[in-house]
Amino acid sequence: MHITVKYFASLREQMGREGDILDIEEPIQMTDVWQRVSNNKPLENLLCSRNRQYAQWDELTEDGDEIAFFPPVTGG
Amino acid sequence: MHITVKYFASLREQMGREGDILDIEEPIQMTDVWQRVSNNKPLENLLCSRNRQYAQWDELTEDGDEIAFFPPVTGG
Amino acid sequence: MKIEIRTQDYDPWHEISSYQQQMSPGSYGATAVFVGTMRDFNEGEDVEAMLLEHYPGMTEKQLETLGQQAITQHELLDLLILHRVGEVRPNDPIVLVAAWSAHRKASFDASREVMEKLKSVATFWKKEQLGEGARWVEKNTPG
Amino acid sequence: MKIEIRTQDYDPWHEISSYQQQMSPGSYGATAVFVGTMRDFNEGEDVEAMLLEHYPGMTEKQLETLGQQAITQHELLDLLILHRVGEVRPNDPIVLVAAWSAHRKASFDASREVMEKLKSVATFWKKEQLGEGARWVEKNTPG
Repeated sequence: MHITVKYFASLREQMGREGDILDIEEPIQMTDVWQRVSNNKPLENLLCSRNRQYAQWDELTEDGDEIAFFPPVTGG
Repeated sequence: MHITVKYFASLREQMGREGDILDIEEPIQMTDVWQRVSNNKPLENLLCSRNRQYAQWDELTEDGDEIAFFPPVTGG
Repeated sequence: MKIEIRTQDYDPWHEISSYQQQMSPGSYGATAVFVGTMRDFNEGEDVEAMLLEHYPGMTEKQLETLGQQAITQHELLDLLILHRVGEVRPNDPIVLVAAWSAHRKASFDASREVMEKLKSVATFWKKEQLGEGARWVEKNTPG
Repeated sequence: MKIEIRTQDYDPWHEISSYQQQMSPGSYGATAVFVGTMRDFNEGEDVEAMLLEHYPGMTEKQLETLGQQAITQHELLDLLILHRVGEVRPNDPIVLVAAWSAHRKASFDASREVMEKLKSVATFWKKEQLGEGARWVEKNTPG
């Protein structure tokens, strides 16, 4: 199954790319997605979303999901 | 001593005039001013000011004072 | 700070925009505004017009005082208060309060506080013209 | 309700005035507005420009949701939310929230609540351009 991963703001700059497309065998948790794309970097001060809604870190991905990781928001 | 008395809004209409000028012998309380101009009507739901500041009903008038009586305010 | 009692209809958005011109660009981060507009309906009846009376001399002084207090207490960068008097028609703006500050909390707090004080202390009175007859408004809607 | 993310500079007072045209005259008694404007100074440093990033698709949906909630909860007559993205200059408006209601309490409550929710949940990020270098804003000023 395929999932799309996006990065925003300072995280996008740190990652050096806007996103990734992952091919995974079975549903994995958001934390596992992060481990894969970051090479096991610690999860510091990050938020995540799944299909454009805030997600829990233990939520499981499904085929076709759009996942995103980003720092705390600072709009308004 | 002379004091000016003004009426506003519904009270002005009830009094049938915008104001009065009183000639009094000595300082009297705001309640006494009201008794004089209203022919002893009861003090119902009225506010008073003395020299354009809200006043207490037992406050004493001085020569040259501008007194006003009016209903609760409804601006804004 | 600018405080005015107006006898003519005014455009609140134009007033804010124009007043803002004299402020230092980039100095304020927050503007909170309240505009009170005349409705054509109140307490179950259609209202055709309204007469707004005030106490010349006293009302202006009250607004100046409460405006100055708001600026000092909330460290506002600026404050604009306009209030209409005379004959007012439905859809006419009655009151405008605009508060400028560095950050949002101050302008939010100040604009609301100024409105509540204005409504509870400032010597204005409203008389509504109905289809048949007229009535003095006896109290304000709770804030 | 109108909700837009803008890539170009806009005049908040003109936007409100123009949006208000389609509302029924005499129907609203209260309008509460907040405008957040870019300052040329933040956390002790001069800021020359700002880059405002968002999550296309997600941010719009968030604003729609919180706007609808505010309308329902406060029985608003209407609501307008604009938010700037892209390169912003000092004195440019960033966010505009305008809430219309029959009486003042609802519009005051709603405009502030929408702003607080927008700042705490909506996926926008600010990067400040200083004289030398740039920095991502790490957190918002408390409300």
